[in-house]
Amino acid sequence: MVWFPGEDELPMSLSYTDGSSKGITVKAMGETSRNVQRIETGARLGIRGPYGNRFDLSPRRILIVAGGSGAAVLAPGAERAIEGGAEVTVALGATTETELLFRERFATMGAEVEIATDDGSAGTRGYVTVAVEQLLATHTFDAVWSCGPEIMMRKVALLARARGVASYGSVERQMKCALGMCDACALGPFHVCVEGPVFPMEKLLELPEFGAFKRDSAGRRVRF
Amino acid sequence: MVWFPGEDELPMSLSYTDGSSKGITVKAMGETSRNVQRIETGARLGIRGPYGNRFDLSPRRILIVAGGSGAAVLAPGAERAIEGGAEVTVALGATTETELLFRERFATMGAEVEIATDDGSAGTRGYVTVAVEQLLATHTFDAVWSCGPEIMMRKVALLARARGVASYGSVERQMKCALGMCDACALGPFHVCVEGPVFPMEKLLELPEFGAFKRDSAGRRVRF
Amino acid sequence: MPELPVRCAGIALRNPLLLASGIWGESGESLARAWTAGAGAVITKSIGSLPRPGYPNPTIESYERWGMLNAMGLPNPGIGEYPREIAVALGAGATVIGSIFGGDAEEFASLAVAMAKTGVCAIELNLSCPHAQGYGSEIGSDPAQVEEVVRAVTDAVPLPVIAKITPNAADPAGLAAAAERGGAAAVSAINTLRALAIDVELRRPILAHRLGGLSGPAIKPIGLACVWQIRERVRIPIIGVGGIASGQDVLEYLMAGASAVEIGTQVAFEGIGAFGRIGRELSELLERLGFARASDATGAAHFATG
Amino acid sequence: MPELPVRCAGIALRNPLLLASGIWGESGESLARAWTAGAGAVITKSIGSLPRPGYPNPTIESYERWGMLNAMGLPNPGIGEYPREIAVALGAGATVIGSIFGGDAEEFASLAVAMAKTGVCAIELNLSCPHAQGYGSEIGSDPAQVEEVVRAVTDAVPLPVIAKITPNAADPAGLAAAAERGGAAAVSAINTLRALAIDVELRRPILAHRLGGLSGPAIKPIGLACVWQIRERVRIPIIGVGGIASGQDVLEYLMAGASAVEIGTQVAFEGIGAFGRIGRELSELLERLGFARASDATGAAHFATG
Ligand SMILES: Cc1cc2nc3c(=O)[nH]c(=O)nc-3n(C[C@H](O)[C@H](O)[C@H](O)COP(=O)(O)OP(=O)(O)OC[C@H]3O[C@@H](n4cnc5c(N)ncnc54)[C@H](O)[C@@H]3O)c2cc1C
Ligand SMILES: Cc1cc2nc3c(=O)[nH]c(=O)nc-3n(C[C@H](O)[C@H](O)[C@H](O)COP(=O)(O)OP(=O)(O)OC[C@H]3O[C@@H](n4cnc5c(N)ncnc54)[C@H](O)[C@@H]3O)c2cc1C
Ligand SMILES: Cc1cc2nc3c(=O)[nH]c(=O)nc-3n(C[C@H](O)[C@H](O)[C@H](O)COP(=O)(O)O)c2cc1C
Ligand SMILES: Cc1cc2nc3c(=O)[nH]c(=O)nc-3n(C[C@H](O)[C@H](O)[C@H](O)COP(=O)(O)O)c2cc1C
Ligand code: FES
Ligand code: FES
Repeated sequence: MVWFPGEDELPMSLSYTDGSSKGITVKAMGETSRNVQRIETGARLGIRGPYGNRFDLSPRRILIVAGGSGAAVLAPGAERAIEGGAEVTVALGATTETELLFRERFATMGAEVEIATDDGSAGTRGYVTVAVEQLLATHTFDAVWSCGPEIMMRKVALLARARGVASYGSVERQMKCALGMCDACALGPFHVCVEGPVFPMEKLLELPEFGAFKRDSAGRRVRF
Repeated sequence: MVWFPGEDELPMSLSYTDGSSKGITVKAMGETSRNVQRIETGARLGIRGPYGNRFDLSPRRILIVAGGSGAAVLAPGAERAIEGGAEVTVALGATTETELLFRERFATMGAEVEIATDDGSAGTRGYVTVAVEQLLATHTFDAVWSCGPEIMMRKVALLARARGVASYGSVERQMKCALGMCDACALGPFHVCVEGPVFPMEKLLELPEFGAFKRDSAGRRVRF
Repeated sequence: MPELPVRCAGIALRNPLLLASGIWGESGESLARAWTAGAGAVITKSIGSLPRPGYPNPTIESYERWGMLNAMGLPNPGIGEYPREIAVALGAGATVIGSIFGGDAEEFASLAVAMAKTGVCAIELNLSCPHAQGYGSEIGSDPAQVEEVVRAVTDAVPLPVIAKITPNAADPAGLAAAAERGGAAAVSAINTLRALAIDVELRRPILAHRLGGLSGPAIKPIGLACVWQIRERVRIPIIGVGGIASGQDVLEYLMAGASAVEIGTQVAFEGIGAFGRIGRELSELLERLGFARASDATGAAHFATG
Repeated sequence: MPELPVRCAGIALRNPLLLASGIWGESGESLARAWTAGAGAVITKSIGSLPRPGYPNPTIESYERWGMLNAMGLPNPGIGEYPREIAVALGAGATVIGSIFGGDAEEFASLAVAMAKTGVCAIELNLSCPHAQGYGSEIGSDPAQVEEVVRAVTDAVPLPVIAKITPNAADPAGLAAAAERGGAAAVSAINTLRALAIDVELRRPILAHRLGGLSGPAIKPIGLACVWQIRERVRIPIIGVGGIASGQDVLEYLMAGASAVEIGTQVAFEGIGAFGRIGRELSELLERLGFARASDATGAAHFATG
């Protein structure tokens, strides 16, 4: 959890780690994350955590599917997997070319990168899931990792299941306590802050609410 | 600290320890310690501690001076010292023969025992300090340990000092917290519960109050 | 093995360990899972008339193992939407107690009426949240208002009513006595203690709301004192809450006068497995100390004294 | 190095770390040693009109490292004998604050007059002991009585008067405001919280007096909240007390609004060396965070907020 003093405290993944320094990548989504874009060099933040789990790094051939800001969550995992000797293929999707996150970074770390944009401004035109379907048909993978809109994650999981490949996804929910207590991040019977954010997709596919609704700050069900 | 439920909690030394079980010896002094004499087998006590320090067991030739119930405090130390190979001489004093504590026990553990009673009913007639003076003149000791009335301890310390022998004493004060906080056991600048009960006698001889007064439960000075 | 089921406030509980309000209580699935994990009953998040997002983050500061500070600000979906969550919990077979909070007697009563329709077996009144303006302990620290609220609710619904007492008061037992006069079937004590954490590097309070409530082991001795004093003042059953982390803690509350207990913060430290472990510990301890039933321990420390 | 001396309630303190009342304060030699160990001033044990032996043992239950429960019962030699202890402390050069407790305004005033003659530089009123019947928080949780007692004392003696506030109240800040109206030069907050411990094996409360007061790290968040709320209500200086164990804890209290602090339980956990260590930690922390003087930190967390 990253505390922007005077603003809010938000769940954030470490998108960079190199021994001495660490980085986060913040996408302007709402008021806080927009204000955060204006933070000045030298400003101090509060950090709690890390909380929750991470992707298992043991698979040798990994397909990573990143939708939008999901790339921020997946990039450091991809780096560590490659360092550990895994072969990594990245399917990177966004609405348009300028929203593509870490395109260079994935290439530099040694991943094979496939691009898809909704408007066709870069790579394949259309949903990233089209690229995923092709990759699954032409390559062999031990695991699929995904992070992005839940509808995308759901589709990716179904495609992986059809090919008999294990898939894992990092999901987002409202977070408050991050300690498995307040229920803000409830997803079915799970608490994303403690038992997630990474789940075997088979568990999530069972939940009627996955890809269907999340909860707002008041705990109300909100359709995606 | 030993808690006699429904009665009081009193500072007590372990007067017996043999691996599996431990014993205390309680002298009827006031209301609680008198009531304690009637405790039945199987009754449960509360224990906090142990707190404070103990006699240093390194000296090889030790003179132990026990006045009255002081023997309860000194006996287990004497046992351990002998086990460790020390030569132990015990000067055991009391007002009268029936008050002599652990006479047999000291002999059995292998100590040389000198007896003194105020009324002459056993051993030398008179204060135990007379016996101490003689022992110091005829034997060589590396250390003197004492526990008993403070006036006795003061005299013993002065006799030891005159012979150039280091001496240590275990003193008694009111105890409440036993944690060095409430000041109940204040003795000069020291707290007997934490820095004692064993002190180098040279430190105590410096204190005008040693052997002169103690404090009651209200913290008032009370002459011995 | 000693008998763990107890009766309290007219409710049959399969064991005396209840999930405290505000922990895992926003979603029906979480309540159901707490039940499956062994809770004797589950208490919902405190529900108000309208949806409330609660305070902004940070809402939590945790003191490793001995305490937790929170100012959630009573987030809840509102009584309009919440019944569907209760339905999920009831569907799993759970014994559910509905917690509500309001600004005055009338609001409490109308919430209670709505809550009673959901199928809960009792209603707990949150008269004790230390950090929600106009709610909680602002009403709950005044005996006259406590009595008025409890009476309004007991008049409005046929269910047993449990008044949750604040420790942020000169005389919590007096508040319990007021609840008893108002017709409460039981009281629960305690809610959290008003508290604050400061970040010296950032030179500001950590919680966005600044003031919060302290829970966890740090408050157990305070909760025990409240239960002890309440037991000396009222005859209705007491549910002990505050800092319970072991079977021994539960037994301490029982001996101080409680008939059942609620567990909250320990779930954050340990996960929902806390219910199973604490239940086993309680069972073994009761057995070893010769209690045939958990209920035999209630008030035991009062009888021994003297 | 940052400047540690502070002024508070009109007294010049060589540093803001005071020995809390009831710790090491029964004998003059102990007060002198606490001064020598580095305390900025020493506060005496609370002294009453007559000698009091206090409650029987057990008087203490300790929770390893995070808390302590006590019911000493205000043992003290009485104002008749105590001046000779103060003389010993003054003889060692100590800045001494005399703490007193009484049953009503008149008794407080006459104790203050006697205490003022001993040479203390200020008087702290114990309006907040949670476990002495007829004394302490029974008076101290009623704003009207607090005001009356403080006024009687300030009228009776020329020394600065510090009112020690109880946290066992719905509105501790209101009590501080009452003390200010009564003419207090400062308030100190907090005293211990009403608490209880039970021994399940022996089936009884551990303390002979049953109820006691909780101190130590567990109550720091509660003390900070009180100081924070008091700072928003009164203009006189505040002395923060409760759970201080490190330089960072001191700074938290300063930022919450305190001008100085008192340290108690940590002395039991660590010995009197706590004063030197905490002073060094405070100094380093102030330096690192860019405070030239300890007093510059007072209230800092209030300014940053918003
Ligand atoms: C484990 C985890 C790790 C995360 N890591 C990062 C990260 O590294 N970088 C990053 O930029 N973000 C990350 N996020 C997401 C980030 O926390 C939210 O985007 C952020 O909280 C939005 O805050 P806000 O106050 O600016 O927006 P809000 O005002 O809360 O929301 C603005 C808009 O965005 C939508 N929105 C907000 N949050 C979500 C969500 N979780 N899912 C879908 N829609 C949403 C809202 O519905 C609204 O339309 C992570 C989330 C989780 C759970
Ligand atoms: C470290 C330590 C270890 C001890 N170990 C033992 C032990 O192993 N066995 C044992 O029997 N006792 C021991 N004592 C002494 C014992 O704690 C006291 O004798 C006991 O507290 C008396 O309690 P009471 O309530 O019965 O008497 P009280 O009612 O307190 O006193 C009764 C009478 O005895 C006198 N008296 C009480 N205590 C003392 C004292 N400390 N010095 C001189 N006169 C006193 C009183 O002045 C009074 O006249 C120890 C004391 C200390 C400090
Ligand atoms: C995060 C959190 C949220 C809480 N929310 C509520 C609530 O909505 N209603 C309520 O009555 N109590 C609430 N409480 C108080 C708990 O129910 C309980 O009284 C308190 O935490 C003490 O118990 P514990 O130490 O076992 O946590 C909350 C406590 C925490 C920690
Ligand atoms: C053993 C003990 C005795 C105390 N006696 C007094 C007292 O006589 N007068 C008083 O005002 N406060 C007394 N207090 C309260 C402390 O002064 C202080 O307010 C409290 O312990 C909180 O601070 P701490 O957490 O640093 O100990 C006592 C506290 C303890 C632990
Ligand atoms: S954020 Fe509170 S339970 Fe997950
Ligand atoms: S008994 Fe309390 S300081 Fe020694």
